[in-house]
Parts: sequence; structure tokens; C-alpha cells
Amino acid sequence: MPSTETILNVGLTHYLALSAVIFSFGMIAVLMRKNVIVMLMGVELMLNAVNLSFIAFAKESGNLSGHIMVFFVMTIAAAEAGVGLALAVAIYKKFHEVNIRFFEHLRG
Amino acid sequence: MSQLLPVLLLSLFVILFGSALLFLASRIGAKGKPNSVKEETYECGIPAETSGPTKIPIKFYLTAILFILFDIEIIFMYPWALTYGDFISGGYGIYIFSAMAFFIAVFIFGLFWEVKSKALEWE
Amino acid sequence: MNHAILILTLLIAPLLGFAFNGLRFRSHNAYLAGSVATAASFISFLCSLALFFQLKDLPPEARHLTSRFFDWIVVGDLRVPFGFTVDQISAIMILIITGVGSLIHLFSIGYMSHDERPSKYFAYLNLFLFNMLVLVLGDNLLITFVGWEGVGLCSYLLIGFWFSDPAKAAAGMKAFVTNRIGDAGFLIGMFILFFTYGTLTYSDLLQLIPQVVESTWTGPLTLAFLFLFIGATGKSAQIPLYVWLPDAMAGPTPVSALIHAATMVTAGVYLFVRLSPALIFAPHAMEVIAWTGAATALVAATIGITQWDIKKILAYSTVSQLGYMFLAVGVGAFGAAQFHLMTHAFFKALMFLGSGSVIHAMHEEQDVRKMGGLRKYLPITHFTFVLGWLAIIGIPPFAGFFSKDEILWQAFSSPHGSKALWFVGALTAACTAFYMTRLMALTFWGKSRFGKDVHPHESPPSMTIPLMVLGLLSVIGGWVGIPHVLGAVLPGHPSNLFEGWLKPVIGHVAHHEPNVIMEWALMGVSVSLAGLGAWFAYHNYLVQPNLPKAVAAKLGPVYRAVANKYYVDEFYDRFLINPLIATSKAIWLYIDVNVIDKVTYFAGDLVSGLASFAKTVQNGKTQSYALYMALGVAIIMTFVMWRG
Amino acid sequence: MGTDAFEFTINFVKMVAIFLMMVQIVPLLVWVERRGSAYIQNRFGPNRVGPLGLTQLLADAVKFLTKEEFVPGRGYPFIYYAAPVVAMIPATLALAAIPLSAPFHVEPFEMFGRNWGPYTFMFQGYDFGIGIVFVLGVSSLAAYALLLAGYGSNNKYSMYGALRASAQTISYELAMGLSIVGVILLFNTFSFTDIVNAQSAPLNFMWFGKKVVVEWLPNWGLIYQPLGAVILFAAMFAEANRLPFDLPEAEGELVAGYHTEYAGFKFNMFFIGEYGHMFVASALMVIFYFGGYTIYPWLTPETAPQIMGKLLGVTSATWMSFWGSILLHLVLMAKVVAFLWIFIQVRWTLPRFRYDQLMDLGWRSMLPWALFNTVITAIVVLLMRYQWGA
Amino acid sequence: MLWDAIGFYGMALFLIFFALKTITVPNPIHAALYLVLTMIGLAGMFFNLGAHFIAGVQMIVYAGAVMVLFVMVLMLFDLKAEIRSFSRGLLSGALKIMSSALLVGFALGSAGSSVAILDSSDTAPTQIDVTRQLGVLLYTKYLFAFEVLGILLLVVAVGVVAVSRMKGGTHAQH
Repeated sequence: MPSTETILNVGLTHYLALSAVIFSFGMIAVLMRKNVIVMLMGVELMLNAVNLSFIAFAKESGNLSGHIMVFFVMTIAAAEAGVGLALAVAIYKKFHEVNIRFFEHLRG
Repeated sequence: MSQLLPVLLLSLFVILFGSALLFLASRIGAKGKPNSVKEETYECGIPAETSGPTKIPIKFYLTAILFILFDIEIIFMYPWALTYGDFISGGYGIYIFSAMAFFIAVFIFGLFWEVKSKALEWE
Repeated sequence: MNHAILILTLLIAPLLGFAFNGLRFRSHNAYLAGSVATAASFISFLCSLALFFQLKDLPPEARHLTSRFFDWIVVGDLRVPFGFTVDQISAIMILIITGVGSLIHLFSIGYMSHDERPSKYFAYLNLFLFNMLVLVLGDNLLITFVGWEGVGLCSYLLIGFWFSDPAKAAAGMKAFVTNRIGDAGFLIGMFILFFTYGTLTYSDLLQLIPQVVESTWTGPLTLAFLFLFIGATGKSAQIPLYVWLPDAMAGPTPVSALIHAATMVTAGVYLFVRLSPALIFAPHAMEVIAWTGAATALVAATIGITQWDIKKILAYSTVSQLGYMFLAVGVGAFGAAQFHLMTHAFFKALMFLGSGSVIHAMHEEQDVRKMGGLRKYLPITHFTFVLGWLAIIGIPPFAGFFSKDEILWQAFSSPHGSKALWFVGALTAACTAFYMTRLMALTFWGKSRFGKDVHPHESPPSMTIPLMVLGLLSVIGGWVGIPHVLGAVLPGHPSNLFEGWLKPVIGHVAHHEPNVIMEWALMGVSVSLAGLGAWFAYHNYLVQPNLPKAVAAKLGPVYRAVANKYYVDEFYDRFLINPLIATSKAIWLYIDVNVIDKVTYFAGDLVSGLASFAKTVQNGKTQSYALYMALGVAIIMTFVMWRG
Repeated sequence: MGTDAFEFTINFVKMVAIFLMMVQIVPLLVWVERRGSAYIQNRFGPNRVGPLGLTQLLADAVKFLTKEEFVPGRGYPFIYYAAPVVAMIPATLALAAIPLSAPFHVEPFEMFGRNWGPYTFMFQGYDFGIGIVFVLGVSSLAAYALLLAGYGSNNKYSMYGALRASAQTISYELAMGLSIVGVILLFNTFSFTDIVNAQSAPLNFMWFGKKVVVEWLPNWGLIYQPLGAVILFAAMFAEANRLPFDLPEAEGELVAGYHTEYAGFKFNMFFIGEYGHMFVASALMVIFYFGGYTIYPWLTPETAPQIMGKLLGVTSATWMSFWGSILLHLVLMAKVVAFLWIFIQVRWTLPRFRYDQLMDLGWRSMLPWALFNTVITAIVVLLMRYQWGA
Repeated sequence: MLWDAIGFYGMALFLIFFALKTITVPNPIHAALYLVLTMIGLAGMFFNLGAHFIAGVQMIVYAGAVMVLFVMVLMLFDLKAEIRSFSRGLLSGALKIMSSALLVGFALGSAGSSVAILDSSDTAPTQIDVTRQLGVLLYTKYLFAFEVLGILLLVVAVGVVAVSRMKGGTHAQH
């Protein structure tokens, strides 16, 4: 059991732990949910968890590059969500289904 | 933490106020008997055939997706606008201007393309 | 203006020109394409001028402007900055490249006006210019190599520009393949240098090598230079890899002028001049270079005598002149090599463009036997061509005289030189005079031998202006390098400015006391040899037109050997290419089919057996893939954690 | 005195005040809107209940409260109930970030046998230094209330209304965000207070290395950013879903849009959100382009306390500062009310757009113009502040 | 310090709760709405960590734009709560849980073994300065990445329009 001091002194470790937990939730969503859109949300969750650790590190080291990185990650994530949802919509229009299993029809 | 406290407080007020009103209204308000006709989805008096919309114009997603992309480009201009004066007084005015000029050129190109491809056209 | 910006503009202008023309490559508008390309090239020229004058204002020891934009490659000990340097050598090179390049761009507008794909042509030309500038400006061997490969690519594209003709496409291929052999040498040389000295940056290399050369074995250095020289023989068309250059004449004539006479083929010379402070510590390599250069000069000159295609003659002449430059490099006369590079760029570009003008006028006819008497049809072309002719055969005070004489004198007097080298050089000079006069006689003088349906006409101003400018340069271009002995007797004592300019950056070999009388004497000998050759050709081809045939008949097999280029191509075919093909065939039929195929089939069967098991993994389920990814990460993490 | 507890109390009081302000805007504006519309369109407004119909508001409240609580049968009750509450949050949070007056300074004084102060009281809910970004971020949440309402009611009119509303909101958010870039370029700050302070001075700018001062003009953003002001104001109309941009509740097409199924106080809460938006929008316009709570050269944070001191005969620095701040607050409110009146006037004057016209206007006209405004501003600012000859 | 800790743990608990709800609720719309709350909570976290501007961007971009798109799309699909929202397969499920748990375990372990503690007392002087520094950094050191992102966004915009216009491609006849 960590000491009271460690528990109360909220620091990098705590943020990283939180980030890890949220990341794992995102990962479970990606791995286990059937709905494509929820999977995409899982990806967003993972990216956000990583962002949190970036910001925590930036605060820890006093280096603003972490912020820039988060900025870029957000941009990429937004672009990814845009394309992912556009694909999901296109597939929904075809199969009326967003279950990931239906994406197997896209083979070959 | 203390900095965010007012924000939380205010949100809490709003939520409490809203819930209280809803609760009050449900207590004070007239009591009607629920019946199937009343609970029918409103459709100007005729029986509703479907509840939600069935055919959705693709335009809405497209608008939303394009909004995200352009929104980010605009967000990128905020720090630029903020530091523009500093760059100019530091003697890097032309640098910072051309840095953003390229970005805006890409932006304009994108906008132009979207207009030209009729992606932004509504009926 | 800041030199970094200048260098950047210098490099980017042709790149933008390339982008502009490359993106609208289907356009047929030769004037627009040409104007943009020429403008891009001219902007580069202005930048070069600005850089030159900036350089001139600096004290001689500090004359280098370096800008490193970022670190390109950082791997272990290898640190390659993406940097460019303008110093005395590269300043001259970029002036030549962009100056002559601009003129040739201008010329091309007229020359390519009826072509089907002018945009593509100008795009390639600008791309070439960019790559050549990268080659010259790179501040380390790797950047130079990037440019080196880039110009090779552009050369290939432009030689095969009219690729619908199989022969021309094949010529492009030949150039490319031959150059690859050289490039392999270049790479190996580079590896050796890096392996031995741990750096590829010129400034570091040239600083380091003189320091360590005393205490270490110079074997690797010699070896590196020999391999680099293999690279140079490829790019600069020396024995044994010169065979591609005459075939490269399949490309458009301005391309021959720019790439295969003025700039690209001199890259090898440039490289050795650039590395000359280190080269002087590898005397054996220098010896090889000197003799290869001399031999190339003589062999190419003799072949040139027997050719009938106007461009082929000029091509062999180029090979021969490049041989001169390597001779100069080999005897330690680096300044003279660079000097000859410059004057040669002027007069050879002039003559190629002139020949382009002739070909244009003769409706794509290249055989000199079907020309003659063009003087009265093409007065400007003729006049400028005469200037070039006088320059190349070495008549004072034309440009070629000073540079060639300098080389010959150094070949004679330098500690690395010898009388034999001088003799070969002088003989080549006589041959040069002979075949160039022959070219003049057959093309411009005498009676016209073309059909009635051909109506030669003078070219448009966009083609004649470059000719005139280059003609002027062919006359005065040599005056910056007047030798001391001559300068001493001229008013104002114009001593060797060019040598003085280059002095801080090139290698120096110990010299004997200059023997003034000897130098005068040799100068006289070379001029008279040139005069003799010229007179002999004039006599043969104009006064007694039947004489050449008689001589040819009398010499018989020797003549045939020379006329067939010493059967070098055939020799390569029979002893290199055919055996290679035969061996490959044997390997294919016996070893490949019986051994390797069996092995591979077995491997294939094994894999497909395994795959039929493993393909259950690849089931098209996205989440399974995600799971494998996660598992992989988990396993790696476990491994890392476990190892601590 | 524990600073934390003190700060907490102050913040608590402020938040309550802002929240009350937010809630009381609605009845007042509803009354103004009714009377105003009656005046504009030449008809009878509420004039029966009390003087000028003022107690109509009370009657309304009673009526709202006593309405039957109703959930559509096929709706999703939780979301249906959450939507109106969510609708109030963005505007309230945004309002709290806006400085309503100059801060007033409490000089050290003694009371209850203890020394207090000095203390600077901000007339602002909170000041994060990134005010503009905060307001944008919070108000970008406004789309959720609409979507929740549309989805929760599970009615096709509601859904279409919600869709249209959110598509419209986000489309105009682009033009809005971009026109604000011009303001930031000009003042180089995200803080509202700094923007207002910069405007409480004579018109001054650098022109090719020379400083130009025009004494008789205030340094208002409108003078530098006329185009930006027009775009921002128009975008604000769309953001608040007001006529001529009230497509989401276009009666002829969609019954009442996303709040078709809402009645009673739930409906009223949407109104609180809408009027709050209007208020925030007007305040932003005033702060960005019209000098905020100052009117140079008469009323600035420096002169206001003096004026009030003379007027009320108070000499204590604290009280002068206090009354000065109140005066400046009134100035701000006067300007805001003027803008609110424009909102109302426009609503009862202009016809509604067609939806395609609306989207066209947003994407193909206002966005390019805003972009143009940004580029021009950047160029002019560069020319103005470039160090010529340096 | 105590208040900071309480604040952090409170927010962290909320975040974890929302995130957990996001991935477990059967109705995708509820999942999206919980995700919005997670995003807003994360913005608060960023704010606490001194990244005010980034927090604002998180609100504008994630909460205000990306999630609006998610919610919009989901509402239009009108998906009912899924009866089986998780994919089937006992072995793969176990593997998935296991590998996630393993990764989180490692992350927690390495985070825990690093004893660095943030000095939460050093509040950055004025937050506008952080934003300014961020701007300067973005337009100098990361200029290239910034410009490239501009082009990326352009490409995505074009790609999205192309995808939404797709008529079914090669297998359209089934």
C-alpha cells in the first residue's frame, strides 16, 4: 500500500495511471465491441488517454512540445474520425448495418 | 483545481435549477391520464406512420465532417493570431505571414475544391 | 541578401520551373514552357552572380558560404547535413551551369518549337539544372551523389526523349547502364572514404586527410580515389566507359550541348578538383588518372577524324577534351583542369548549338557528307562556329589556347607529368585541329552537296543570340587565365587571375622553377602543331578532296579500325556482354532450373503448407487483427520488462 | 482568514449572481420582444395584466408550471428530459467568462477588529486568460441540446429540426471563429479584459513606422474590423437560431422544430438558452468592436470613478471605484441592450431564409469573406507594425 | 494539497466512470454521450495541468465537433440498443481482456515505478504565456508539421467527399 504522502501528492504518476486505465477502456472497446462506431469511439478514447499523458509529461518537464503533439494528435484524430465515419456511413447505406462483422463482406 | 471550481459550481446550479423545475412541474402540473392517442408521436393530427426519420440526406454528415476539418484549420489560426504581433516586433513578420499564407492557401484551395465539387450545395 | 536565401532561391527556381512544366506536361505551348524554364534558369543565374560577388568581397581564405538547412541523415557515426556550400570552385561551376544553361534554355525555345512535348522537355531540362546545382553545391559527398544520380536520370530521360525511336531509347538505356557501373564505383569510393575517415563532408575530409596522411597508410585513400575515378569515367566518359557519350547524341541537340558537353560530363572533373587537396596524397591514383585521360584524349580524337555525323564528331571531341581535363587533374594541374572545363563549356556548347542550328536548317540532316557551303546560308552560325573552331584548336588569343596550353605545359613540367604525357597531349592537339577543320570544311566551306529540295535558312534570333553570346565568351573567356610568361609581356601584366582565384581551395604540387624559355618554346610547338593539323585538313578536304579516300584506302585496316571506333563496342559486346548473357543463360538452364527452382519450390510448398494452417489467422475479422496487434505489443512489452 | 474559503465564498456569490442574471434575462426579453413585436407589426402586445402587461410574465410562469408533464410515448425519457437542462449550460458558462465591468479595488480597511484587503474584485465569473477560446469551446456544446431534444422526442419534425439546427450552428461557427481571428490579430490577446482596455484609448496605430493618434475617435475594433463585425454579427444570429436563421423551427415546414414535443417549463428552458445566447452574442459584439464597458474619451476605467465620486459626493477610493464599476457596467448593459433590440427588430422585420440559401450563405459567402477579412487584416497588421528600415 | 488531491480523484473517478460507461452501455448513442462527458472531463484535466489552450481546443474540436458528428451519425442510423454489444468468442474474448490487462498492468507498473511527482504548487505565471510559447513553438520548430497537417486536412476533405459519393464500387451488383 503506498503511503498517504504518495496518494495525496498528485503527480505525474497519477495522471499516467489514469491515462493507462482510460487507454485500456478504449482498447477493450476496439477489441470487443461489435459496433463499428463504438469501435471508433474506442480509438478516440485511446488517443485522448495518450493526450492526457502527453500533457502530464509536458507539465512535468516544462516542455511545451507535448502540447504541440496533443494539438497534432487532435487534428489527426479528427481527420481519422471524419474518414472513419464517412466509410461507416457508406457501408451503412449499403448493408444497413454497422456491425463490424459485416465489414468482412468487403474482402476481395 | 480552484480555477475550475466556479465553472463546476455554475454548471451545478444550472443542472440543479433545471432538475428542480422539472420536478416542481411534475408535482404542480396538471395530472392527465396517459392514453395511447395522446402519446402518439406528433404529426399534425394524423396518425404517425413512423417515429424517427427514415431517409437521411447525406448532406448532413458531409457538412459535419467538412466542418470538423475546417474548424481545425481555423483553430490553428488562433495561436498564430495571438503570436503574430510578437513575431512582427521580433522582426519575423514576413516569415510568420508567409508561414500562414501557405496554410491559408491550402485552406482556400480546399474550400474552392469543395465549392467546385458541389459538396456544399444544398437543394 | 542573406546567402542562405540566395542559395535556396538558386536551387528552388529550377525546381519550381520543373514543377510548373511537369504539372502541365501535356501542353503544347513551347513558348510558355520555354519562357518559364528560361526565366527559372535566369533567376538562378542572377543568384549565382550575386553569390559570386558576395564571395569576391570576402578575403580569399574565407571565401566559402555554407548554409546547412537541416540534418538529413543521422545514423550512428554518420551525420549528413543537408547543406550547400558556395566556394571558389562551385561559384565558377554554378556560373557556368546557370549561365550556359540559360543560353541553352533560350536556344531550346526555338529549337523545340515544333516538338510534340515541349513542356516535358523543359521540365526535364529544369530538373537537370536543379540536380546539377545540387551536385555542385552539396557540401558533402552524399549530397553530391544525390545530384550525381539526379543528373544521370535527367540525362537518361533526355537522351531517350524521342523514345518512340528504339535506337534512341536504347541509347538512353546504354547511357544509364554505363553510368550505373560508374556509380557503383563512386559508392564504393565513398564507403571507403567514410570507413577510413569517418566523415563525408568535404571540409572535414580535406582538413582531416592532410593531417593524418603522414601517420597512416595511404592505401585506402588511393583505393578510394581509384573507385571514385571509376565513377568519374562513367559520368565523364573516359576509357573504358566512354562508349555511351557518342550514342547520347540521340537526344535533342541543346541537350547534347548542355548535358553532354558543358555541364554533366564535367562532373567527374569537378569532383576531383574539389577533392584535389586530398588527391595530391595519392600519387598513384593521379598517375592512373593522367594516363587514362591522355589515352582517352588521343583515342577519341583519332576516332573523331573518321566520323561523318556532325554531332558524333563533336561528341568524340568532347570525350577527347574531357581526357585533357583528366590529364590535367592527373598531373596536378587542378586549376588548369577547371580552367579548361570552363573554356570548353563555352566553345563546345557554342559548337553544339551551332550544329543544332545547322541540323535545324538542314531539316534534321546530320551527315556532313550531305552538307557543305553552308557559309552563305547561315552567316551568323558560321561566324560563331569559326570562333568556336579557333578556340578549340588553340589559336591565340581565343579561349581554348590558354587552357590547353596551360595543361600541356603542366603535363610537361609538373613533377607528376612527363614528356610522354606532353607528347600524347600535343599529338591530340594536332588531331583536334585536323578533325575540327575537317568538320568546318565539310560543313560550311566548299561546294554544297545537298539536294535541291533542301533550303537552308538562318535560325530565329532566340537561337542566334545564344550563339553570339557564347561566341563572345569563346573569344574572351580565356583572358582570365593568361599564363604568367605571356602576361609578363602584355601591357598591364594580366597574370593568371583564374589560378589565383582558385588557389586557396585546390591542391598544390611542388613545382620546379618555371623555365620561361621552355614554356615559350612549347607554346610555339603546340600552336604550330595546331596550325599544321588545320592546314593539313584544309588541304585534304578543300584543296584536294580526293586525297582522304586515297589515304583511307592506303591505311586500310588501320583506317577501318579507327572508323569503327576501334571496335570497342563490338569488343564489349563480344567479350563482356555476350559472355555475360551466355553465362546467365547457362546458370539459368542448369543451376537455376535444377537447383534453385527446386529449393524455391520446396520453400514455396512449405510456405503454402504452413499458410494453409496460418490463414485461419487471417480471417477478415478486423477485431482479430486488432487483437494480434495488441498481443504483439503485449509480448514485446513482456519481453522488454522481463529483460529489465 | 483562509484565502481558499474567502475565494470560495466570493466565487459562490458571483456564480449565484450570474445565474440569476441569466434566468431573469428571459422574462424581461420575452416581454420586450412581445411589446416590441407588437410595436413593429402594429398589433396588440400583452396589455391586460398589470401596467404595460408586465405581470403577464408572472402569469406565464404560473401557466408554465401548471402544464401537464408529458413525455412522448416513443421518446427516450432521460434524453428527453436532459435536453432542456443541457440547453441552458453553454450560454450560462459563456456569460460567466465575459467581463461585465471594470474590476474595482478595495483598499485595505479595518472591520470587526481585523485588517481586510486590499482586494481586487473582478466583475467577471472567471478569467482564464484564454477567454475567447473558452467561450468558443463552451458555446460549441450548444449543438448537443438540439440533438438531444430531437432524438429524445423521437419525432421526425424534431429530428429534422435538430439536424438542421446543429448543421446550421456548426456551419456558422466557422465564419464566427474565423471572424474572431481578425480581432485576435488586432489585439494579440485572448483575454476580453485586455481587448476592452485596448479600446479605452484614442484611436492609435502604427503606420509605416510612424505612430498615428486620432484624439477624437475611440480605439474601437469596429474601425479596424468593419467586415469582421458584420460577419460575426450575422453568424451570431445563426448561432442563436434567430430569424432570419430560425430554420430549425420553421413553422411552415417543421411544426416547431426540435422542441415540437416540449411544453411547459421544459420549453421555457430552451428559451433561457436562446436568450442567453443572444445576450452573450451581444456582449461579444460590444466587447470586440464597440469598446466593451468603456466609451472613450468620457467613460473609461480611469475616469469613471472620478465622475461617480463627484456625482455622489463620495471620496473613499474604494467606494469611488465601486460606483465607477457600476457605472461602467451600466454602459455595457446599455450597449448590450441596443444589440438585443437589433436582434428583436430583425426578427420581426426580415423574412426567413430557405435552407439551401442559409447553407450557401454560410459556406460559400460568409466563410470566404471571413477568410478574406483574416488575410487582409494580417496584411494590414503586417504593414502597420513591420519595422521599416530595421 | 488536500484539495488538489480531492479534485483530482473526484475528476478521475468521474472520468473512469464515464469511460467505462462509454464502452459498456449497449446503446451506441448513450455511449457517444458518455464519451462527450469523458472529453469534457479530459478538457478539465488538461486545464488543471496548465494546458489552457489545449483544453479549449479539446472542447472545440473533440466535444464540439468530432463528437457532434458521432452523435449525428448515430442518431441518423437510429440504432436501437444492441442485444449483444460485444463480439462473441470465449477464447478471443479472454485473450483480448488479457492482453489489455497486461498492457495496462505494464503501464501502471512503469508509471508507479517512476517516482516523479509534479510540483503542483508552481502555477505557471500567466496562462496566456503558455499559449504564446505554444504558438511560437508551433510556427517555428514545428512549422513543417503544421503545413503538412494543412495538406493532410485538405486531402481528408477531398477523400471524404469522394467516399460519400461512392456508388458501391466493383461489387455493387450483389
